[in-house]
Amino acid sequence: MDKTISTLEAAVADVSDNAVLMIGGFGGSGAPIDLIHALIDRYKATGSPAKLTVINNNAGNGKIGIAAMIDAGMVAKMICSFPRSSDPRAFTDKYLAGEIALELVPQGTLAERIRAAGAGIPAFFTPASYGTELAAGKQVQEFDGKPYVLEHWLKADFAFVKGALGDTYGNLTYRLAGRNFNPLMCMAARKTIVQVSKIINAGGIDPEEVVTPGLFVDGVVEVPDPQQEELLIRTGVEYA
Amino acid sequence: MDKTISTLEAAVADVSDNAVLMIGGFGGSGAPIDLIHALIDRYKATGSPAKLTVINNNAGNGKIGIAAMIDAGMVAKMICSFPRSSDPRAFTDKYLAGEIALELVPQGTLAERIRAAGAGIPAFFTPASYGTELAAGKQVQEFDGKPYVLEHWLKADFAFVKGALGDTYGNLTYRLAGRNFNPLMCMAARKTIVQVSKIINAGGIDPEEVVTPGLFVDGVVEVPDPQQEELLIRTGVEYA
Amino acid sequence: MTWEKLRNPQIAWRAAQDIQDNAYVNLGIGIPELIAKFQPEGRHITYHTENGVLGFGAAPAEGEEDWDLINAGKKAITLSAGASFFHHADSFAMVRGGHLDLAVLGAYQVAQNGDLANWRVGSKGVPAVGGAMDLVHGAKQVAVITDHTTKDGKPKLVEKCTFPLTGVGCITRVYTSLAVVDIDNGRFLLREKLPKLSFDELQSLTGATLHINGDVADLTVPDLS
Amino acid sequence: MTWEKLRNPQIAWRAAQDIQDNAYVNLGIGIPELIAKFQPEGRHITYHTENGVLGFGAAPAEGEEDWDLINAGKKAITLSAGASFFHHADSFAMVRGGHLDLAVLGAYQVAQNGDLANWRVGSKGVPAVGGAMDLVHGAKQVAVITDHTTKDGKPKLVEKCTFPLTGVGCITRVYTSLAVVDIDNGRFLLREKLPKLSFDELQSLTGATLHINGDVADLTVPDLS
Repeated sequence: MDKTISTLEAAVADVSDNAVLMIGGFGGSGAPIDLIHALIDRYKATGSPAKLTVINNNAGNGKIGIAAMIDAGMVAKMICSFPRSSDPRAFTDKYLAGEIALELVPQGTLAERIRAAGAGIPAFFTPASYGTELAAGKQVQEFDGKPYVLEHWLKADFAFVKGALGDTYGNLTYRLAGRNFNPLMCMAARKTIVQVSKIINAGGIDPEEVVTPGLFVDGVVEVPDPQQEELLIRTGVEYA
Repeated sequence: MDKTISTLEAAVADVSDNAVLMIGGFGGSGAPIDLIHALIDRYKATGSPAKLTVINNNAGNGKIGIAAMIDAGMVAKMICSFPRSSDPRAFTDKYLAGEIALELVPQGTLAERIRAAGAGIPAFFTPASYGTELAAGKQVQEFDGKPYVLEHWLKADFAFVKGALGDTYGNLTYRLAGRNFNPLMCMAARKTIVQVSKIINAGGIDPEEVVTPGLFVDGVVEVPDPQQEELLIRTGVEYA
Repeated sequence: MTWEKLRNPQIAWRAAQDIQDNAYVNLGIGIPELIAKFQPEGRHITYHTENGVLGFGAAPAEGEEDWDLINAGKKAITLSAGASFFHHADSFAMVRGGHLDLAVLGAYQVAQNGDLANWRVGSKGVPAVGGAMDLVHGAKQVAVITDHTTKDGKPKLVEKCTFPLTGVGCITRVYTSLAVVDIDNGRFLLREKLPKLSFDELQSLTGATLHINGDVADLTVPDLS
Repeated sequence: MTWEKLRNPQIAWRAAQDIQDNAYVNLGIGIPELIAKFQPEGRHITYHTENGVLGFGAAPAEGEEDWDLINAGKKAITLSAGASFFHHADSFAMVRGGHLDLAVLGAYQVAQNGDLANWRVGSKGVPAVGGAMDLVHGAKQVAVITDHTTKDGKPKLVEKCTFPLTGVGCITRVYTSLAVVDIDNGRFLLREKLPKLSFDELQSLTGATLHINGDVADLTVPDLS
């Protein structure tokens, strides 16, 4: 069993039009920029994949990464908690023009809905958003005298994830706070593609230190010197 | 901040009559036998704590650990998935005599209910037990055309946990498959007491390798050479 | 009778032939565990045990056991390269979340609609369920491995389970000591039977109608004695 | 007027005095973040950020940033001894599960029943909620730090929020530029006010009745300029 994919191009080849695509990271921390840019390359060359629904905590920053996907016109809908950033123009423009849809989800609910999808839990109750407009139309139930809102699992067709070390079976570690949504998204997508800084042989990661077990991962591609969103923005890089 | 407790006796001193007590481990793997035996010592000396509700995957084995608690008469109720073992006599005798109550919970539901308690999720839907007698009286709802059973969080007053390394802030690692229910129970109890083989200074565990962050832990006690349930049973030890 | 029913290792051998290369598999306690011994050469199969290990191998040599490293049956195991540890909630996320390709369980009864009864035979004694009610949901395929009849000759493949259910409509394939049977739209579909056993004889040992769709192959396995 | 309202660092200083030794605390993006700078000496406080870090310290020196190591405000941070990393679901388990002693947020409006509005002021623009709706539930205490009035002098402490709610009945204490106010059984209870500010003047700047139960202490803070 070897889940290695040799090129970024091959890694993103399966993402189809209208797909629901989870993208890991929180801001630039743990964001799989290289996979995103490879997908943009494919779109520019072929016009596909288009009309994507993208799930991420944010909605892009500057002119790279998810913002560049939006600028390129690949994204029909964002599901996120915080579509703001130091430079949110790409999303903001399209949103205010009515050209992109938004499902706004409280951050903890977003995380738990993704985990629920991975864990086979179709729905759960949370106190978050009770009594607010984000709970409009949702089932409410009391437990121990307190009201809670029913939230449903959030599944995806594909997940793009950024890890640190990966082995050939897809076992993963992460770097610092780059963990964030990545391990959850690995669980929740039909097909999970991971860029890691280094691929090693199975057995190379101490079983106690594996954060994401390989059965949640479908493909790993080595990107030895990955792009960092924050640094790209600070150096004025534009990918769109 | 130093969560170190210097003796097993002090570590178990707060557990009160009628308390709900989670005990980590799966069979003998990751079972905090030394904390359990210290609690039995206290009960034998003082008659307290009595009438405990104990949550564990199993219901004891042989004449040590949870089985010895049951034999000593400290346990009013077990909440578990599998009250069988190579020598389940302690529980079986009391159960058939009507002297101990049992709430039987499917293993995955037990784990998820404990996690839910730790995560502030009062209830969730699971496919497990649908259509069986263990779902009797429970709320059922369909999602995507499939029926699911509503299960509630399972909280405890105290948790006894076995870790490998612990630091003074309560950060923990575990040993091999000894992880099992332990990290979940740390989250779900009002007060979590952990026996570890070694306590080191805060900062001694790589932040990437912490399995249980210290905020889930109230006290750590060092037991350099912990008892192993399976070995005690194989050598015929009786603690009752 | 001129046929001899398969022994447990032989049923396990047959089940093992169907496990695909690169599969993630959970084998229930008892007879299902035997399946790992007959994993066909050249296939890489990763075994999951619900107490939080992915990628384990055979039992260690006697005296080499580490009792923190056990499987769901509380037996000592060894690790394979690329193994990982995780807690129980993550472990059952793997089970419930559809991440396993196959789970194989034992059975008291399997009904033609896929219902399984395998956790208790009546209301006496101490009930114990373990992970069975979770394992029957979520794995891409849930199979049963069992003797075709009870010790006193009663059918275990039935129209409707009379023992308490473990799960509803969850089983898709049954490997027995006499046959391989799929569950297809609420009926038993016979795929393979012992060559010397007649269809009528097999039907007489089965508690519900056996349907046939196309060929019934010979169920042939090595002697393994 | 002879009084001068507190500047943001001064409000943050006041809030910092109330954080107990050994507390686990989440500080919201913006003004709440300032609180960490005024942590009283001798107290050990562990800071949580919802993107998956427990135990972080000040910002690194410029040029020393590692952009995989940031807080919820996307600012670079450093680690304290005994830190840990975890994924977002575990991070919000800490939040929602009652494991934090205190969360401090900013506010557009706080109502006397503890309702908070802090995520949008109307239906225009791009809405963004982040972790606020989770943070207001679960922490043992949820406090607000805010100017007492809006820039154009309208009260932020009100009978009923007119902006969209973040959470219902979730706030227990408010630190403002003029006062410290508890929320107690559906009413504002004044604990401290600027010494030179009269009660009547404070009341006129507040959108709901300020109640008093016992003494009102002087709100005095260092100059910090």
